[in-house]
Amino acid sequence: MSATHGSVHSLWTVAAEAPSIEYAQLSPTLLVLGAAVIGILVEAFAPRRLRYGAQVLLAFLGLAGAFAAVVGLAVGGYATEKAAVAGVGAIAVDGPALFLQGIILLVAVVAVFTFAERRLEPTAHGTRVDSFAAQPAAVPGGEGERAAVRAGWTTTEIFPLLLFAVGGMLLFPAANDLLTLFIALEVFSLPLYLLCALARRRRLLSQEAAVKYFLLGAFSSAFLIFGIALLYGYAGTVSYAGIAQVVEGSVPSPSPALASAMASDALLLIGGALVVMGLLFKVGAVPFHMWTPDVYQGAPTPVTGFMAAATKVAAFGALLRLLYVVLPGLRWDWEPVLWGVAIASMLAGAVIAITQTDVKRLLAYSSIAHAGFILAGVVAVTPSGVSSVLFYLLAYSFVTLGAFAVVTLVRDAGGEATHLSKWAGLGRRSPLVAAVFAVFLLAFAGIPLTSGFAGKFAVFKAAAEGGAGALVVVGVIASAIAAFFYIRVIVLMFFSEPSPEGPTVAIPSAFTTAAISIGVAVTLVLGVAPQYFLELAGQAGVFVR
Amino acid sequence: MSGFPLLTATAVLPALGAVATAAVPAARRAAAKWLALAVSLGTLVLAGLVVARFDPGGARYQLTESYAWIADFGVRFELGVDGIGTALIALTALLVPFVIAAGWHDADPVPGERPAGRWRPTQGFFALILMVEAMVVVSFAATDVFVFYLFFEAMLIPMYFLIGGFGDRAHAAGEAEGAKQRSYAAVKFLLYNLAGGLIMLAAVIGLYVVTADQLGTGTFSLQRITEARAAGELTMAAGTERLLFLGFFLAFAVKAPLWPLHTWLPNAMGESTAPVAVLITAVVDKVGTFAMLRFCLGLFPEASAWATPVVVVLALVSIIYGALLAVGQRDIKRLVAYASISHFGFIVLGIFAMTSQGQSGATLYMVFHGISTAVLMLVAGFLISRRGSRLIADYGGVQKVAPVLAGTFLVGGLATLSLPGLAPFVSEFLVLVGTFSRYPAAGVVATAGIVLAALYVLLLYQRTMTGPVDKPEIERMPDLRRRELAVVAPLIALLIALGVFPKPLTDIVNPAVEHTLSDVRQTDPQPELPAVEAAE
Amino acid sequence: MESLIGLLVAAPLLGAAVLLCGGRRLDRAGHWLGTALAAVSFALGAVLFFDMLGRSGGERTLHQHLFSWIPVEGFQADVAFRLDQLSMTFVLLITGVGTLIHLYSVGYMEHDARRRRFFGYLNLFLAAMLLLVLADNYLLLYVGWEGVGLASFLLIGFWQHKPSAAAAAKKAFLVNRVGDAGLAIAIFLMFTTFGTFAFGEVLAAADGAGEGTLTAIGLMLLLAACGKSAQVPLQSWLGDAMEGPTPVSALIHAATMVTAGVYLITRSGAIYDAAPNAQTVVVIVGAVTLLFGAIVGCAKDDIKKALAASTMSQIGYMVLAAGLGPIGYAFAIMHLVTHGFFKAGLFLGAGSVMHGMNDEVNMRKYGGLRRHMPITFVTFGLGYLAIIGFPGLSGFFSKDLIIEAAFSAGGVRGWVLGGATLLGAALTAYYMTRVMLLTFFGEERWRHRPTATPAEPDVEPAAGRGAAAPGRASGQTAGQAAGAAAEPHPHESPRVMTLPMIVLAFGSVFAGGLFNWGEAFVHWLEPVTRFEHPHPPLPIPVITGATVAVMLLGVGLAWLQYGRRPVPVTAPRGSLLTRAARRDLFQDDFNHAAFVSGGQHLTRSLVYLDHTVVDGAVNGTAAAFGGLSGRLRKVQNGFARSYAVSMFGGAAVLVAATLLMRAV
Amino acid sequence: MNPANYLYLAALLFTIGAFGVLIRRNAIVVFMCIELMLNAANLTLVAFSRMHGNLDGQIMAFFVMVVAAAEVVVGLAIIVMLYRSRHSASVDDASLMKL
Repeated sequence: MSATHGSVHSLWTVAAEAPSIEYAQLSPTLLVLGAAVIGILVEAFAPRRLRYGAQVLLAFLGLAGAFAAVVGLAVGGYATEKAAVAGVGAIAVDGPALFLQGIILLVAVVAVFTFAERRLEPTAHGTRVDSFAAQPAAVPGGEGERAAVRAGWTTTEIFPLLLFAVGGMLLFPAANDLLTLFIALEVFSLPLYLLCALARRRRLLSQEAAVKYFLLGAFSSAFLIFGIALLYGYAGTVSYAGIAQVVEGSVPSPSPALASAMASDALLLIGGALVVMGLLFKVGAVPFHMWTPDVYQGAPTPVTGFMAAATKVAAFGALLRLLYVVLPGLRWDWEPVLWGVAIASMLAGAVIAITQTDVKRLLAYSSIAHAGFILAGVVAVTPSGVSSVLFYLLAYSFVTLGAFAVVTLVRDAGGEATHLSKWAGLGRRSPLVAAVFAVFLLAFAGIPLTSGFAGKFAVFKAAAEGGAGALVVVGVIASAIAAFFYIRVIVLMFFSEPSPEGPTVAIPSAFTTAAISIGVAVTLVLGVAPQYFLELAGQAGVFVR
Repeated sequence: MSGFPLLTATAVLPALGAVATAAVPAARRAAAKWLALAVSLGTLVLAGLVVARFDPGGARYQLTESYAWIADFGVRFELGVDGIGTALIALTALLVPFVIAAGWHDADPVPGERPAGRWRPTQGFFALILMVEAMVVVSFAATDVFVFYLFFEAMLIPMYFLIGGFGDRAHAAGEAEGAKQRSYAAVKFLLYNLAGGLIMLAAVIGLYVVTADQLGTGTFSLQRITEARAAGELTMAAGTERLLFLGFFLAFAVKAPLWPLHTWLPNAMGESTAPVAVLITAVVDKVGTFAMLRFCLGLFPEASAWATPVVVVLALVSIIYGALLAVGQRDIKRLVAYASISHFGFIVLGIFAMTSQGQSGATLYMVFHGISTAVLMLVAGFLISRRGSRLIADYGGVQKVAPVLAGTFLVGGLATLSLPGLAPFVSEFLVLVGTFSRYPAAGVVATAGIVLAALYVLLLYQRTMTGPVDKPEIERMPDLRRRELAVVAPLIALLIALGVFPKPLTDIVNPAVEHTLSDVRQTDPQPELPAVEAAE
Repeated sequence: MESLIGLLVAAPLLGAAVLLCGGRRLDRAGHWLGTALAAVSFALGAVLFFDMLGRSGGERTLHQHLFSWIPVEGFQADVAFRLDQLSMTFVLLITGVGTLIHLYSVGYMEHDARRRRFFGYLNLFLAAMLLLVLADNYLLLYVGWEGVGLASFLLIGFWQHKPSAAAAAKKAFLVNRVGDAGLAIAIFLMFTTFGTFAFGEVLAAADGAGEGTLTAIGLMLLLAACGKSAQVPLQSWLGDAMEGPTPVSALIHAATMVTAGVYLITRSGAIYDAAPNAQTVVVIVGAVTLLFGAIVGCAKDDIKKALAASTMSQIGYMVLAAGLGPIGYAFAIMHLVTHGFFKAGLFLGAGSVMHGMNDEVNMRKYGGLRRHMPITFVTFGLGYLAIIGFPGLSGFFSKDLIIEAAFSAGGVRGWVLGGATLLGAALTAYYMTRVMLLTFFGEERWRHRPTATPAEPDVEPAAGRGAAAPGRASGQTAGQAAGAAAEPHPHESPRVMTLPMIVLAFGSVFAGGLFNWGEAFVHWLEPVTRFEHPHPPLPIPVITGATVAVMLLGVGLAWLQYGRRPVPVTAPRGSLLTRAARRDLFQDDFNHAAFVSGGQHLTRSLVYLDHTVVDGAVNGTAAAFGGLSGRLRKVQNGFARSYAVSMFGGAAVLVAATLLMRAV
Repeated sequence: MNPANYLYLAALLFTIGAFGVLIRRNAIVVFMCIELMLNAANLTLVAFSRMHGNLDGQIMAFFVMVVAAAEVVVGLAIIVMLYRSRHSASVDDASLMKL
């Protein structure tokens, strides 16, 4: 589509030469989307028994390849001196973009592992099944579903959907004009809406989650596009650079219409606010957070993990680019507003989480609080602010993935036992799993020697340097409150007697094991020796324009 | 920078030991214990080397090590000890073996308890103790504020599991209730200290920002900052400095603990087993007072001077308040806890008296209080383990059936009330003299504390040890076993030795104290009349 | 020679260490070891004494610097000894009497299973006491000061299984701690004033300091002295201290430890001389206490308590004398020494009586014992004559000198003090005669008593405070306990016990005269304490005559009351004053009301406060957040449309805020 | 005619759509309201593109339509699934998860 987009420009650019597309720079996205398309074809033509293997392999290869491409580009210097705008101004290939794409791809690889897990669910009539619905279209508990289960069907479409979502996410933080931003948003949102609906157990909740996510997502994207329209009305262009120029008033010879539009900032301000709101919805910041708990709870846990990690990364990437490239001129307008949002998110997330009784909802609220922490780094409009956010996202996404992966292991007759009361005494029955989960919780709480602390420190440091000391204090208080409920879970797992009919911990296959161990490894490495990654994030801290 | 990284080794050995101990298979419980003991003894040897290699006359920080760590945060892994750090590292390394030996059976599975999967409490118990030791050593040796903070906070986690995971077997209110009390105590401990620590985090960040925009590059190096301050490159606005000071001080005051932030200590010490209680009050809490001396005074001299009056008052309140509450306790361990609060009041008082006697006294106090409380608490633990109750009322006449136990208990008590001839007297007297010479009124009030100390100690002794033996459980009570005596006797010997001849310790401590005083630009008040030579 | 000083302390210390850590294997010979070591240090003392006599007054003072104890910047505390005439006197008294009492205890504690530990404690006491008097600075003195306190605590509470004994021990230590606090503060003051607390330097520099400071120091030292020497207002512990075995009462609570206060005041003479107000307080305390003790002594039926009260009163004399300055110091010490002899003798005699009477302490159940225990009778009698100041015996000289000095205080002050001392003399004669008559004369009230069960109403009104006769029975081994109720068979004590009594009797007879021979004692002490001749307003003979007269008066009264008429076994209700005196003039009731119960209320309310307020604040915050959370989560009501509303509202706010930012 | 009027109309449509989302229960209707909002955006884009005299806005309108179509596909699928399992398309019925 970037090609078509190029031609759009050629309609009004003076010289009508054919647009040149830098396929190399765009290769990560292209690889993933290509793999996705192939995945669709596999679904269409490959026999059912082969699909699972083929899809897993395909997804893995596509993502790995894309990651390789990202690394290649970064090594090739596209993250720093060769950073450039590709795809006829549609896509930026620069440090933040590549760094975030790298994170997203890694997260996606791990997510593929959790998606492909087939040892947790009891075998349905001899065939191993994953945690996705046998026949999503069928009525829950209906004849159709039973038949599908009997036939041992599984929804292998999840892999192409995942790939499409990843493709959109790769595009999102790299989008260099508002249209691409919007398209990318939809490209990764739509598959997620569907994935949310595909849980094998508790399908009603899953469907409800999908409906809520879809309606609210569509609602927010409507705001987003309207905001885009207003920005376009203000600047007469949707390319970031162009808008930035207009904002700075450094346009060589503005047309009379443009001049009149530039006269009043109302369009700019309102439009900017609406676009920012669309992004804040995706990161789940207060007051646009309310979908988070329900969707996180209802969606299949692997999807939740993927969503919680990758969506945040992509959305914050886009937010950073928008604020730092397009609207730096308006800094004094949006900074206070984001202060408010950050404070509200930190406090509300932490406070409401205290009384949660469901692990997944608990993590959802904690993710809201973390969105607040990250925003604290965003509002520090400094290079160190950018790099701190990048680092935080890296740290946070893997902790989240790992935590949700552990949640998939704790099961009872009804599937995953997500109610906290069921987790009592887990530490006695299977200390290892409990210990791992404790590590993740401590990282969430930001206890030193975990990635959580390094991230929090980086973000707060940036905020303080950016003159947002008050924000740091609030953040500190919020983390103190947040510590309370993380600790509560640990107490529950280790210090309370296990109930006889408590859940069992399923022994996972290599997939989930790998996912969890990667999570733990990253958490500890980033906690103990973060320097290398901080440098990486530091180098990647500059946007191209 | 010495060739062999002695300090790092002192910290790494117990850390590795912890991992190894935790890895011991469930069946080989005894092996885990011996391993842990061996490791702690090895650490003691290393600490001994530290003391031996430390030259009181030498540079302020010795055995320094410095490795690049997190450049982006301006953090280097910098270690180094002055006399105070040396003394406290020695204390830590000294006490841990005794703690382990004293807790030998504390984590054995209850005979009735069903083997729960791969749950290995014993291994965990000793591994956690070693882990705490490692972290404490690092925080005593850290000369980089960030490094200190890191381990100061991380320390909470193993402590938290030690408190919440392992309590007295027979709990007065039944096992289930006991577990609840324990986890409550553990959570309280963690949240109190975490809250304090997080506020400190804000201050740490603030410190970075200040150094960053004045020195160009943000740094946490204690030496760098103090030098910069001395050279005038680094000047803080009074307001900023006070805020930062408060951020630091609050965290340390929670840890110390200072009134009114003390209420976690009685719960924590009451619910945890005696050895863990010793670990809390004799080792971990010392990090708080140590940090006041090294960081609050070292980094924020003006603010320290500014805050002194309030701190002194708080310290006095702690002394009297803690003692009075100790008198009012019904529970042996809680009594010791409140006694400790009173003693921490003395330590803080000595630190903020800003006299060389006061601060030397405070430093010695940290060490001696560690040893004396260890004796008292461990013997109390032995007593409790025999009777299965922490209530003073459940005892009486013990000295008739277990004279040695009673005797050691009495010695511990006398040390706690700082009887001359036992080590704590030296430190307490120094603190009092140091305080009196600057704040006479405060000195007098604090002196009232020694009377109250006598009151709660003797009440405890009278109610538990003396009187007729009218309870069957006590008639059957065995005297100290060989292991228990082996734990207590050396500590008592040490108390007496240091009480009679503290010179070796004071020699190590004095120069460090002088440095600290010069940091805060304070000099001792001079006597009214310089003493004339004795007319003989 | 200097090097011997350390050994003086070391010998008993070694004994204590060996006996206390030695374990059971020492049970058989332990007591002899203890006694031997006491004797050793006495021998050392004697050697040093003669060496000192060999030297001229100037360089009689010996110093021994062992090591620097607490070296801290600007603060020098050494372990160093100073042996001059004053400390020499004490050394001889302590080790001499100490050795005798060790010997006595061998017999007295024969049947006690824990005799070894008893001797360990005794040695510990000797060491501490010697440290106290040999220290050359106040800090080291403080060490000895608390050391004797500890020993006294251990020995009073030696029979710990008796709640009364344990309570008495605790009380003694606590009351002493109050005094110790005073001493500590005095030391702080010295440090801040002189920058040191070594005797030499402080005393030399004393008159240079401001009078206010010196007065403060003096009062603080006096507080310490009151605690240790059982002076009003810190006297209450001494009576209860009689719970301890009798040898302990004799050694610690009569002869040596309780006189430490006098030592302290005399030692610090230079300070007091420069602080007249402090001196005034000292003499007042002394005078009050000597009357207080005497009055209490008149009413006690417990022989040991009667003697304890007398001790209190006698020390009152000494303190008073010490408060008089140079005219009194020497006399104070002199009376201290003679008192050491006869009071120790009296206590040992009392012990011997109890030994023969199944540990009965109530004098009303004695009577006519002179026939059954002649040696005890004679020695006790000599001690008695000495203490009442019968002309020619020790007490006569020492006490008479103090009375003269008191009169010489000058002006009204002199008359008041003199009167007090005379009155004290009369009372002394009265209560001591009473003791004598009740114990050794009259009919044998211990024979066929109708009701000899422990249940019988106790003679001591203050039964609760532990002098209860039944309780005492368990003091010794079970065999004797059984005999408590049965009719006793008074018998003379074994040689090992009577020997010390005899020696002490000699002391109480001749010491006074010896000391007064050409004012030998005064001149001996003069270099240390300085001495001025008292110039009483009345001629000396008159005062002496008055003293003898009042003494005879007291004896006569006592004889009228207890000699002529038979004595009822159970005490009559008696006059208000009598009852008050029996209750130690209500001082315990006062302390209880003022401190004990008040303190209990304070601690209880503080415990409550700590739980509800200090702790409650924290838990309250936590609960508050919980409630807030509970309310906030209600917003998450599950309806997609309400979520949409919040989004819409949020968007509106966002836009509005952005525009507002621009507006302002 | 002044193109600004189209903007006012668009704003009106957008508001109507938004309120529709807030007040209507039936999922289909809610979804239609969202479509309305999208089209309001389209109208805005076109109007502005006219004002600025470049075609970006109109091109974008096409993209928005495509996206809207895709949303319809996904959205209807989900809503139908919901309807099948609950026999009701009311948004408010889907409120199992709360608090």
